[in-house]
Amino acid sequence: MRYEIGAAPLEIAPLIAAVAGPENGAIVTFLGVVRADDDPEGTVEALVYEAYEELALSEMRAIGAEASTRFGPARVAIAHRTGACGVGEASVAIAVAAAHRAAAFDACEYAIDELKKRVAVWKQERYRGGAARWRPNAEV
Amino acid sequence: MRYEIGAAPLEIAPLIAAVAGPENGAIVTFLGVVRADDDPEGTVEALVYEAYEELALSEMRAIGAEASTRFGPARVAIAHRTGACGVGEASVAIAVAAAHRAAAFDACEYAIDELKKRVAVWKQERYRGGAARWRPNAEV
Amino acid sequence: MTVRLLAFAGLRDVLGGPKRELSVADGATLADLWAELVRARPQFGPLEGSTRFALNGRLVARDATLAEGDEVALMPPFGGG
Amino acid sequence: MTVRLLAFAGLRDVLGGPKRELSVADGATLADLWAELVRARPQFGPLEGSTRFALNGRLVARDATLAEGDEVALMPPFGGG
Repeated sequence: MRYEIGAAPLEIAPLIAAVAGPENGAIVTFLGVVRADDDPEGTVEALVYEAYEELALSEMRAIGAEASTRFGPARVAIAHRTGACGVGEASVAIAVAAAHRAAAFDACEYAIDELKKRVAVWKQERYRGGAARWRPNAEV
Repeated sequence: MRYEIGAAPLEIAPLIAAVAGPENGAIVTFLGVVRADDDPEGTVEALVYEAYEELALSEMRAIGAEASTRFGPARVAIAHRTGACGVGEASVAIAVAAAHRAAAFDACEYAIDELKKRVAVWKQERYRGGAARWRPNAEV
Repeated sequence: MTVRLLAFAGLRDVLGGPKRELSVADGATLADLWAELVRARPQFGPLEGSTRFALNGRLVARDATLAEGDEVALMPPFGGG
Repeated sequence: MTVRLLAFAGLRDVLGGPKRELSVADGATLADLWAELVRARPQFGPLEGSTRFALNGRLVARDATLAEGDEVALMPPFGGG
């Protein structure tokens, strides 16, 4: 299990390596990538992420443990980026390994759904032309 | 879209690069990995995959197109390995990119489910001690 | 007694910075602290329903009681992922 | 006329190799070809229900008609993934 928050570009391979193991036949990963969205405010040029690291990491660990209990056993790794992410860059990466694929898919989808609701991270959309706006996730 | 069958070890990064694009905010990948299974026949040491490449590739393409039509638009890449895969090595890798995560998860799970049913690939389990057995996928 | 405030994202702009110290009465709860903030900066008022609180790095309800030196985080709705 | 047979996985062992040429009557279907195989090697008999056929690289039903030089693949249940 590996949980990280930081400014470096995200790589999926180390997360896969962190969850792989001889008992796990299925590895599912999720990458959230900054899209070139056309909002009413303008064209998104970058998203700037900010985290309350201590709280965010403890909630990421809790989500990983829940995913393993509910769908697994599964091994979970989650990394979230801070700072500016340009279009095409990943802001979040999750890897889940489980014995079989249904559990790995379910646990990975659970992890990203819960992360969006519960992890202390915020994003600011920066638009071409200089405007910016804090953008919360939609309530589920 | 990228569809491959071959003996080289699978890498997920080139598949992710093949499906990424500025309109896609979510990339989901699946890796099927050889498990250290204890069958009644013995402990699995390796799986040896064989493909009818022409047919397998055309069916992989069809599955990618279906996944995009049903859940997407989505971009799909699928690679399947042939020859011997040891425990911990990936035998199949799939990457799916879509605008939003639900579509990417659904399309990726569809792709691996259909691949197991429809793609002309076979596997032989080789056990410690030298025994071997062709092992079809479970009927769904 | 004195507590340390942290504010994130849009709430940082309302607080006027990422960190501040605030004096509160002995035995004050987070709800009392919030009332204090609203008195000082009325812009906090409409944000009450959407703000979440953490006390020393843990999510808490607003009836939590404060102690000298506590770190209180003011958090708007999350936007990670 | 002559068609080329390919056989995969366990069916290769029954055929006695990965490739073979086989003579069939003009206008023969895959079902006729299968009957011919069963006559030559009775071990094919019980595999009829689980065998799938491809003709020149496409999955087909067993009423497909054969032509000179066709490539016919005999395929046991798949095991990929």
